[in-house]
Amino acid sequence: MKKNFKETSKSGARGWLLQRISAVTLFVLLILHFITYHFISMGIIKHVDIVEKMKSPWFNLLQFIFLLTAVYHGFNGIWTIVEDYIQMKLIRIGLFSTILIVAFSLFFIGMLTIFKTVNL
Amino acid sequence: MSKQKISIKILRYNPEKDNKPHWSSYQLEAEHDSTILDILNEIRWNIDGSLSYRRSCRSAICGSCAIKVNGQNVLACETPVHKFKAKKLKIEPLPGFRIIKDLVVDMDNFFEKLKQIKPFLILKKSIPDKEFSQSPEQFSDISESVLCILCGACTSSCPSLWSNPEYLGPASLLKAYRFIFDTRDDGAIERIDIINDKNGIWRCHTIFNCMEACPKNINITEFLSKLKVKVVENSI
Amino acid sequence: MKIEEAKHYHRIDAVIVGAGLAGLRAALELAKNNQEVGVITKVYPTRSHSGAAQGGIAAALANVAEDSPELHMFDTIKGSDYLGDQDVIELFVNESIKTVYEFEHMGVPFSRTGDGKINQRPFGGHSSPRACFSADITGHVLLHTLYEQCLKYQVHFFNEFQVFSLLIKDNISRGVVAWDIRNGGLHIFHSKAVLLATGGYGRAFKISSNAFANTGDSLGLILENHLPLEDMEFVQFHPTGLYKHGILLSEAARGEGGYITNNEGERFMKHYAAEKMELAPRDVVSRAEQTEIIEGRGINGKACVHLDLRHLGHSKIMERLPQVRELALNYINTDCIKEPIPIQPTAHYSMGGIPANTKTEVIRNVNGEIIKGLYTAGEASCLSLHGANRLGTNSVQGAATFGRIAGESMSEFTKSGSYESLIPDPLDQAQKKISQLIDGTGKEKHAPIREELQENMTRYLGIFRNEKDMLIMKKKIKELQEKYRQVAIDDKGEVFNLDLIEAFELRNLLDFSEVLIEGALARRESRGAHYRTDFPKRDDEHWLKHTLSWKTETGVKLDHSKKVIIYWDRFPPQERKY
Amino acid sequence: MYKRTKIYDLSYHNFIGSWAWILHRLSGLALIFYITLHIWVINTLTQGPEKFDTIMNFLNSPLFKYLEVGLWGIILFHAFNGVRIIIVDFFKGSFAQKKIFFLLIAIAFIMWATGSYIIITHIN
Ligand SMILES: Cc1cc2nc3c(=O)[nH]c(=O)nc-3n(C[C@H](O)[C@H](O)[C@H](O)COP(=O)(O)OP(=O)(O)OC[C@H]3O[C@@H](n4cnc5c(N)ncnc54)[C@H](O)[C@@H]3O)c2cc1C
Ligand code: HEM
Ligand code: SF4
Ligand code: F3S
Ligand code: FES
Repeated sequence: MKKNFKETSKSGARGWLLQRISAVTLFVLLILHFITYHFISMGIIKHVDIVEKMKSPWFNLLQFIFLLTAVYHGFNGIWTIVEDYIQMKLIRIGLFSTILIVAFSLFFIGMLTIFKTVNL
Repeated sequence: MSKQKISIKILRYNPEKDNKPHWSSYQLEAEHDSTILDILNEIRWNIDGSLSYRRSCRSAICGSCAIKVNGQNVLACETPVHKFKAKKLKIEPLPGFRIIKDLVVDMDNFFEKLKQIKPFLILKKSIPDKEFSQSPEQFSDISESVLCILCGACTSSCPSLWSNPEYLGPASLLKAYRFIFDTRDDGAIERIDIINDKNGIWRCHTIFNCMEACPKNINITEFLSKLKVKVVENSI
Repeated sequence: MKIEEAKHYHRIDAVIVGAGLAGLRAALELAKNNQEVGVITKVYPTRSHSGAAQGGIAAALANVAEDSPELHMFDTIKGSDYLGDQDVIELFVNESIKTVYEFEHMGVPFSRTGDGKINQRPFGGHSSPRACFSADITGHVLLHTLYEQCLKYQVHFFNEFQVFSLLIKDNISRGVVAWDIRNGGLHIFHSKAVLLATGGYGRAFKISSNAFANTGDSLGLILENHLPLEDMEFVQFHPTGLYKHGILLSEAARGEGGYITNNEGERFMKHYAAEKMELAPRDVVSRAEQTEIIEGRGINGKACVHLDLRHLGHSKIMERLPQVRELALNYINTDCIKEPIPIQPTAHYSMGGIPANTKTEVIRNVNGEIIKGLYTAGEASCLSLHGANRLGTNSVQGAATFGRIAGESMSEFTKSGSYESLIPDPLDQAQKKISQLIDGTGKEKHAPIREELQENMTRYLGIFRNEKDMLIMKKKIKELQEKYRQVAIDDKGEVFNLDLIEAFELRNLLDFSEVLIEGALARRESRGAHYRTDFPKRDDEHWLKHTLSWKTETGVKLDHSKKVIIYWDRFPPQERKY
Repeated sequence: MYKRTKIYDLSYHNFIGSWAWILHRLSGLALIFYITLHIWVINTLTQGPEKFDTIMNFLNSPLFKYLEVGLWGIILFHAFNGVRIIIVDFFKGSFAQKKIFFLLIAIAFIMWATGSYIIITHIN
């Protein structure tokens, strides 16, 4: 009947903390983003405007941080959910790989957008 | 005081006869201030002797009688009928645990998990002739957490446990808090290593069901939050 | 039935029956001495009734005021109305200091004084603040800490196992037979030493502060094996039980200055104990309350008086008596800040029990001859530490200290002793009881019998006793026992059969109640908790002695030749005045 | 012994805390869905002005404007409840978690109403 409930020696502490740090960052960035793009410009966003903005390295840095935190936060969140509901080791590993692949692809596509736009 | 008619539905399960639990209905007259336990006793003594449940102290201190009534975990012995406005009671065993019979659930894992977090002082310093010195303030850090009667109402109410029965659960994490934050203890590192785990503290998503369920009104979530910060400080 | 028919046969050096403070403390001691130990308990250890103790644990630490073991000894002896054995009390007061420090080192969270020491509060009958406490949950933290220590030392627990019979033959204990409540089936525990620590017997009364589990099982089993019980007539009634429920409201309510009033709003204690008023000892206050009720001054003519805390004010109640307020709010929907709480005396503590010597070995006659390998401690035992009346906070201390002493004597015994052979057909006794209930075709139910017993015990053997009442009860109990023979239960299953357990417990209630009644009838004096309206005076000349009682085929046999041990030069009996 | 396995016990009485958690989880998932689309759409920036501007025009249709109102709500809920969680984690928020919840949600609601008003009044 002796049972060991301990699953791994790997900690969840880092993920927990980073989830909160990225959340605070996102809170600021996301709301600013929404206000600028969805209210002030009222959705009438032109290709040229963005290319213009992208010339500022500070703006680019912000975009980069936004992309990084959003993808990290979102997919770390999903990983938490998987950990909650999926106990089967194999399925877990499968899902974890999927999450990693999707997250990295998205990050890659985002980076591509930033780089190419900057170089236009 | 005046009596009133109430109707009661109890989730019954007898492993020697039934494949799965089923509802049985009972009608009886109860006084306004009867407790749920009074009602269960009434049923068992006068209507159906085969109803099983746990109880002992009937004064909310032993932790035997936690069950789910109208969708919420309570101690049967301290919960009066008038707490539920409807004159209908729906009584079930604690969710998230396996049912042994009727309202009796298997608490072995619950206690095993408690054992897991080393629930005893770990001393590396030498023991004094008299008592260890501890200030009233240091005592008050843990005085709320030691109120826990290990009734299991919290752990059973936690949605994280429903989906993952291996989750240590709020009760044992609270116990970990009680020792980690006891100034006499030297075992913080060992215990942090145990709860810093996929089935440990990180399954707590501050859902607060535990706190709502706790008959001793312990602010469990606060202590778990303090623990999380402590674990983070110690492992990063 | 043969051994092979048991569901399981366990062979363990020492078996502890009961996981309250006494049982767990003994188990811990054995485990620390590397003895193999198994604890059998019918409820999970942390559910034992020791956890209900609120006020504190007595020890003369002198942390907040002058105190000494000598003074503790005097208070205990006087409290016992001189029926306590003074050698036991002397051992107790000296060892109790160690017990508390040990508890502290195990991690018990005691409330603290400003300079970081264990805090102590005053308690009824103690002449110095001596009760070490943890808020109002002292028993709870002690019990949990002990359980956790037992986990640390890998004590083996048989949770939800109920002992159904003792295996005693030729005055040697060979083990016990227990019913597995969860899965059904009888288990044999073959052991060198057995400790009986099954707690009190307050459940024989209707209005009681005791848990459902406090049915004095081992007392019934002792009687069944033709062994005696001691001083069973002494049952303590606590003055502040919640009306109708009997649930205990802590003595602290009076300590903090609560009033007790009758239907005219009068603080009637001035007629009974003008000096101490509400703070007079428990037996005095309980008797006063009962008198008011009998004379028609109960609230609205009901069997209750009022505990009035309103004058203490909101902040004091919230700070010092949160539990009292919560209990009254939860159970009778009364907020003591705004209204008085209806209370009545409630059966609280059993001074009597299984007789034992200072090494906690169970004795079988007035000469102190022992049953080899059988021990007892805690409320189930009668050493006699509390005599005719125990002082608050002395009982958890007694359970813990003599639990440890039991552990010490047992491990000494198990180290050298060997396994005695089992008796032939060890399961018979237990199986018979079960078959009678499960296969029985009688028409009686156990619940009404129990109710009748409890109601009548409260009525006829309550706070005031007299010959006429007790004779009625004596007849009554025969009737009830007769009825019990016709009991059949509804639940025929094996798994968690509460019906079976309660029916079995009723048998014990009936058995020890019978000897209790006889003991009370015979003791023609008033001493401590035993008060007879027909003999209202203490009678040292004839009754400075213990009662030993046996249940025989022909009825109860009493023996009063066991003398109380008294150091006549140090603590000669005097009148008990407060 | 009867084993009951449930992802969520729907018959359990739900308190503020558990509703907040469920909605937080669902809104988080919705946001992932959105952000994936978003990153993918914005990628058309790299495919020249015509393509990007047509898509932007398409997204300016009333249907997408209403969806945007919903999205704004989801974001605000998730963001403000997220702040609540952080207050609980680090700033003793558990003592008043319900009050904090209602306060933050009230702020979020005002922001949502204002934002939605702007969006809807600008539908062309
Ligand atoms: C409400 C209340 C408040 C109190 N407050 C105080 C206080 O403030 N200070 C103080 O000093 N004292 C107090 N007392 C008294 C004190 O708590 C008890 O006397 C003491 O705790 C008894 O301990 P124990 O170990 O003997 O028995 P318990 O703690 O009663 O334990 C009995 C054990 O025996 C087991 N058991 C019983 N029968 C069987 C069986 N057949 N088979 C297997 N197991 C069995 C049970 O499962 C249980 O584990 C209080 C008592 C009550 C009722
Ligand atoms: C606006 C700022 C945001 C804040 C303040 C915020 C805050 C948080 C916090 C604190 C958590 C952790 C919850 C927990 O551990 O219980 C969390 C979880 C999560 N977040 Fe966010 N978040 C924000 C934006 C986003 C975005 C943009 C996404 C989508 C990409 C997202 C997706 C998720 C997901 C999927 C989870 C996991 C949900 C769960 O575990 O229940 N969040 N969020
Ligand atoms: S924390 Fe509260 S609900 Fe949980 S086990 Fe302890 S007393 Fe019961
Ligand atoms: S309900 Fe569960 S998720 Fe955490 S706050 Fe309580 S343990
Ligand atoms: S019976 Fe002890 S807590 Fe309810």
